[in-house]
Amino acid sequence: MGGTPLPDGIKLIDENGKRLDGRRPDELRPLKIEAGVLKRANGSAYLEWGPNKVMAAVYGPRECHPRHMQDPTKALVQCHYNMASFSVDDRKRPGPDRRSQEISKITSEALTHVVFTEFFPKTSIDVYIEVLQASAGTRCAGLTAASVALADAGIPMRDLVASCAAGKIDDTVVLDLGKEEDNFGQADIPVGYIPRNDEIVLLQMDGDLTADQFKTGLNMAIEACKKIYEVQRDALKRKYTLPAGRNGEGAEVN
Amino acid sequence: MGGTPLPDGIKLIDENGKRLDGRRPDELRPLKIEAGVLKRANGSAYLEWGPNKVMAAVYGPRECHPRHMQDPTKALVQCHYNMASFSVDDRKRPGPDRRSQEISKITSEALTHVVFTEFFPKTSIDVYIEVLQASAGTRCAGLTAASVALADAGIPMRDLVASCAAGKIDDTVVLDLGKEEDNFGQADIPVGYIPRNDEIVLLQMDGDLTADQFKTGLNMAIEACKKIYEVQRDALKRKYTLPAGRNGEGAEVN
Amino acid sequence: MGGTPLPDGIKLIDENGKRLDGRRPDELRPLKIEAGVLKRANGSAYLEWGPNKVMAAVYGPRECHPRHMQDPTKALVQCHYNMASFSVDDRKRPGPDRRSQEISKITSEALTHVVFTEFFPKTSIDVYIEVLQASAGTRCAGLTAASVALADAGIPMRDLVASCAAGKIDDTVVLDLGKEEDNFGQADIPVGYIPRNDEIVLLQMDGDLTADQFKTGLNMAIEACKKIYEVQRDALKRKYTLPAGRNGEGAEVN
Amino acid sequence: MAKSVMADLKRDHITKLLSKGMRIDGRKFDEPRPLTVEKDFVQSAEGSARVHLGDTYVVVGVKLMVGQPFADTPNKGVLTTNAELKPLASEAFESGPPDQRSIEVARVIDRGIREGKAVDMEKLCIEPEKEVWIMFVDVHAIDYDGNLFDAGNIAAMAALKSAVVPAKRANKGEDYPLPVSHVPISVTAVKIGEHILVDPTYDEEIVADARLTVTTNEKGDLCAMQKGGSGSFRPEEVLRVVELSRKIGADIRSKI
Amino acid sequence: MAKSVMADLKRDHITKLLSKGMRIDGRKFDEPRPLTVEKDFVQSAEGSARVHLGDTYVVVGVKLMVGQPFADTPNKGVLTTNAELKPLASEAFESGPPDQRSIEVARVIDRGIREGKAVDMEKLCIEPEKEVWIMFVDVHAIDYDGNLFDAGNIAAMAALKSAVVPAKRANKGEDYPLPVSHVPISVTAVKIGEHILVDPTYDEEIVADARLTVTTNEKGDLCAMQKGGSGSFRPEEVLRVVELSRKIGADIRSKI
Amino acid sequence: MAKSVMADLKRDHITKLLSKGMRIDGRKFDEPRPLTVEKDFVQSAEGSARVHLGDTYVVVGVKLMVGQPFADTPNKGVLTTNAELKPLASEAFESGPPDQRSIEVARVIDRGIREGKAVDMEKLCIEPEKEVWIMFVDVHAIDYDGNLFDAGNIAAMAALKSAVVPAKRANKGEDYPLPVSHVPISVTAVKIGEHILVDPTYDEEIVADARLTVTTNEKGDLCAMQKGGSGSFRPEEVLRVVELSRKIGADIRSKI
Repeated sequence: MGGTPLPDGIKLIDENGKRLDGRRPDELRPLKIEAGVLKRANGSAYLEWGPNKVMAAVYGPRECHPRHMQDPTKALVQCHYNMASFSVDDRKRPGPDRRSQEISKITSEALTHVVFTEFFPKTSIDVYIEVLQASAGTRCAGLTAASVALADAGIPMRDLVASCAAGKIDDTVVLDLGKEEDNFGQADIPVGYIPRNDEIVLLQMDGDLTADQFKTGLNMAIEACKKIYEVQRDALKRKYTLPAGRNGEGAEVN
Repeated sequence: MGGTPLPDGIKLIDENGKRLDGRRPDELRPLKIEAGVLKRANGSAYLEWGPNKVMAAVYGPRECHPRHMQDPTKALVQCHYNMASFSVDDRKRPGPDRRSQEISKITSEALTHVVFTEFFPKTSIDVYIEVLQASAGTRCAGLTAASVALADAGIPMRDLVASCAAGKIDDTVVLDLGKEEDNFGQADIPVGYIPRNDEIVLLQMDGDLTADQFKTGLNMAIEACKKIYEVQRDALKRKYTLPAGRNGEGAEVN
Repeated sequence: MGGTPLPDGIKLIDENGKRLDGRRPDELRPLKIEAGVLKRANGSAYLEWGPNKVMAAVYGPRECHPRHMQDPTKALVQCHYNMASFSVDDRKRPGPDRRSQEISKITSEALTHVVFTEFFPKTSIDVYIEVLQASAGTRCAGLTAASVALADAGIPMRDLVASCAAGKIDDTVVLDLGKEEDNFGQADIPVGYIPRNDEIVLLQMDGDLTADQFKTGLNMAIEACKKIYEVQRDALKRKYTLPAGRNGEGAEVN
Repeated sequence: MAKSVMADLKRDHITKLLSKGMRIDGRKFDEPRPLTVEKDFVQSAEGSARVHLGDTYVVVGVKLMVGQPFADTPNKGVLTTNAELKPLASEAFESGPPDQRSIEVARVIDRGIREGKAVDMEKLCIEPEKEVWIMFVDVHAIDYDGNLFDAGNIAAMAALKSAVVPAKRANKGEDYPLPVSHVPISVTAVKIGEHILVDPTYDEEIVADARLTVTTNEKGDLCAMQKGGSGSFRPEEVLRVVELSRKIGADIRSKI
Repeated sequence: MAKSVMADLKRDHITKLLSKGMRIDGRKFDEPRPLTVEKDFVQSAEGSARVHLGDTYVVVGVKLMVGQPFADTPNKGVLTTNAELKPLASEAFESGPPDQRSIEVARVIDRGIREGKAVDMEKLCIEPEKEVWIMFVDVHAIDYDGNLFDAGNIAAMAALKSAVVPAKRANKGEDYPLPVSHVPISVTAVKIGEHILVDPTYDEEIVADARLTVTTNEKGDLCAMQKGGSGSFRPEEVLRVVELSRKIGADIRSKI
Repeated sequence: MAKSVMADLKRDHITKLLSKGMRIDGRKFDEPRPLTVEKDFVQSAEGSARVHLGDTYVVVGVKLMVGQPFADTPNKGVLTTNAELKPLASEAFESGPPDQRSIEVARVIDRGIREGKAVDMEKLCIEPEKEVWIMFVDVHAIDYDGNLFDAGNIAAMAALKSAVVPAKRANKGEDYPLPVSHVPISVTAVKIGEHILVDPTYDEEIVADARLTVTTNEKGDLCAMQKGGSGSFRPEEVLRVVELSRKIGADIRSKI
């Protein structure tokens, strides 16, 4: 949220209330999820959300290394979020930077809430999120994909976590910011949500919002998470009822 | 001891034998020590010595990690000297550099000599020295503070180590160099000393000294250490007889 | 093999078929090996090959650290190839770079083949190769020296590995490229070879070669390895029959 | 295992008190600890502050150096925030490069300063595209008894308010006070069971299910937020923490 | 120990089949796995490809940035090849900086591109001695079932063939296709006992004695070679792998 | 534990001999080991030396590269000293980045060269504030039998004395010998019980209580000093080591 002024003459919302890519304020970008796409991982999911392309892989429960990190009472859910060097316009140096470490931390915490970690003491459940193409909203895309990958791995879970951001552009609260909206917008609110119990497990915000705008944005994100949750479930149903194929159609929204 | 020539017309010792800050050749900068200032650490000491501000904290004896460093016959005294990035004029990059690693090593060795390490086999006694504001003489300040912090932690010690440097400016041997004297002076001799047994446990020197000048400087530093030793003892007495407070007066010299 | 064009008027092979340093196409640079030159190492060898100066030291078999790398059925042969910062014209930053890590890997694999690793389960046999002066062909020089050092350490081996490169310059296949030939040549084929069993244990190639040229080069390198093998054996015999001295003459070729 | 048993006992004790409406140190649920702020604590820094929030003790130093702007903000200074959570301050901290915890603390404090537009970054431009002031905010934990997010934020804001741009030293004209436009303040609450407590101590932090930090400005608008911990918040709980943060933040702001 | 017992059993099984002329997945000894190549998979890259070689799945992205040439090649672009063998793709991979295995994969792929003169590097010069294009080839393993050398080489070549030099974005004139002059293709074979098999799966790789990768160009000439593993090859075996590589390489080249 | 038992036995043996006025290798207490110095050992370096001090074997190379001066010494070259204490030379050394031991060795050697004004750094200025020679002194331990401080110092001084500034290669005029003005020599002694021995072997080093290195110049003045080890020296012992160092240093200086 640099609050950088937009290039002259460009508005993020036009006179018809439409956004740069033609969406309504409360409209998601197209979302497609495919479960169980990798052979080596115990569970996996591939997600395309607008221009975002994200792969999530799950390994475990398996012995936790190094030993001193083992928890004798439960499994450790460790998420590793990574952006491929070519996923953004300016090549990113390989390896974890501070941003990706923060995202890994909050994603691990969100996923820990839904996994029955007490079933697997001393183990580690490792979640790898690889962003192959990035276009705003990758942490929500990663968390959404990771939930499906955990389920695909057969790990007992309380529920799936769905994730989506709301934001503010041109003083209007909107859903699921695109790349230009992220660069030139006024605020971003990524939310991770569990529909069944009305629980928020991931929440960040940056920018400038009144308390009312925040409330509106939070609700908008929550409603979107409910839709995303259905796409996640569809992806899993499709995997476990249809013969899955590399080129098979994933579950979709919009 | 770059031996860099002084800016024109400036002398480190004036015609009255006084130094830039008005001190006599054998005069210490003001020194104040407060023991037991931190809650988490097992022992601590805060020291102001001229413009130097140094915090020392001690943790342990505690299990030594990693295991392969454990000594089955005694405790390992490990000192970690660090300068805060804002403690010097040009911001220092965070993390240990070569200078701080050398100081950590010689400080660890000096402190090892006074701790009854054989009482605590397999353990580690960790000493953290944080320089918050630096103005020449921080290794002596750190060692002096660390001794008090070890005592405050209740760790059995043969004695306290007191530390002070002598040096040479304008061809004169003087005590406790200040920042300009360190930058433009001719030699520096940091000494760590145990008054009770007349033992030198830390000693370095750089610059240019005749053997006689060195002898003079060494004796001058030793005499100063005896005064500093009293300040250390006062700080500990004050802590253990008066109710200590964050704003309480520390022990002082000068 | 940059294939960089040579400075005007210079040819790598002259009208008499001689190379820049006067060698024939199939002629090695002078090679001298001395075994058992270090006191601390369990085995060692010092080699001068043209301008190359290479020291190899062997430690082990000894307990393998870290433990999780131990193989319960055999010893791990771990080679560490390093170029001294001053071994090349432009100072090399100390520490392993990607090139040296690759060479360490393929050298470890080549040596593993000749050591009776099954005699020493759970141990590590560490081979350190230090290039003090480099002038093309250091990986072959290192592997050749390391074999002798392993034998000097008394480690049971199937045989020695001899190593030499062939290459292509001025469209001619030649042996043992020199520095300019390496910089301005067309191809390089480092080979590690065991004469007794006619086995290739190290092989790389880069540049541009027809299949026939490759075959010619491979054979040329193999024939050279047979000569080098004799120099290796002589160095070991000399060590174990004559009183070895620091200034004693090593085994030689040419 | 011993560790975990201790944590369980501690949790039981704290929870039992909470169910009676009490905190272990006697505070009310919405009551932060006593705060003392000492500006200009470090002379070698361009701005600095020493802050005690209860027994949590933090020193922040601000350094300003001449450097290059980012290509996409050619007429703005650069902000870099770093948090040092070193074993000096707690057995819970480890040596080495910044871990996820210290990165999170630094980034949340950074986000507050940045998104709250604390400093007028355009006034840190010396020559567009060429030279700007690089502002380093270094947060050092000295004694850790919980809630470094707020102690660090407070100390950072106090240090910024005390800072002077050292233009003269760098031959860039006369010194001038760092242009602080806004004072974003973060307030952190934790959830233990069904209870929500502000400004947690270390013991409260380690037994907490979840944590929420909300940073607000003078107008009561929100500029940054961060949820942590493996527990969850219900939407109405989030809104309650937002309200608490606006109220308590205003109070803290008046003390800097 | 368990690990080693499993490896022994696997080896026995594979060897027994091989002695009957069979591979575990039914392929012939000189038959590579099915190959699918999808170019332009990643829009944020200047060139990219997704490749499946059997169950081995690799994504390569090519990025081009303006930078300085090396002093000894003042009129040539710069090639940098990196391989990410991360635990996403296999339990056999570890987190952290590149290990020897990923360095070897990257360097062998790099050597093929470089020595095979895949790209006309002089056409990546903007101004001699001052500015050239730096070409980053990043090979990401997504699912690892053996033979990353060939899967990575194929994906890299496909990505290069699809790449466009983003001159306009960098104010260096009009965009133009990356000048790909040659298509060096690597073929990897392993030796298990006395048998030589091309394009090994993971199971074949781990029981193999030795590995040999040979990279050839359109003319059938050799541009790179790499032996790996602690076993050995006899000279005639090397020559056989060279021949296999020339034949199979031509076939693969036609599919990119 | 075994390690510690061995050390105890070794200590007993060495101490018993010392009490009879004998060292394990038959030397007198104030007698350094035989020294051989071979200059110009490495042609790729601008200066180099191979030194054997007893069984301790060290190679030093000096490299000179054009670079920028430090802001506070705009008309002086830059000295960088590095020590490589790698497992090649001893089981006591470990792989990886420089540890405290190698940093100490490098810094003590550096301090001798720097404070002893060995090289006239102003003659390494090419253009004030712009270009100077950066001088890298790299000390490689090859075989470690104690006292790397002195072996490294001797090899460094010999390498500096043999060095030529490669001005021609860098297009900075004609080559000229490195301007070596002084030859600071360090002498190291250890204290075992009440005994003080110069030039300790490895076995003497590991059983020693404390170590003292004193570096002196031709005039017998002191330029650097470093105490190490967890034991102590009495002031008169320090002065005795100073005298020993002046005497022995002069002797060593004549051999370089």
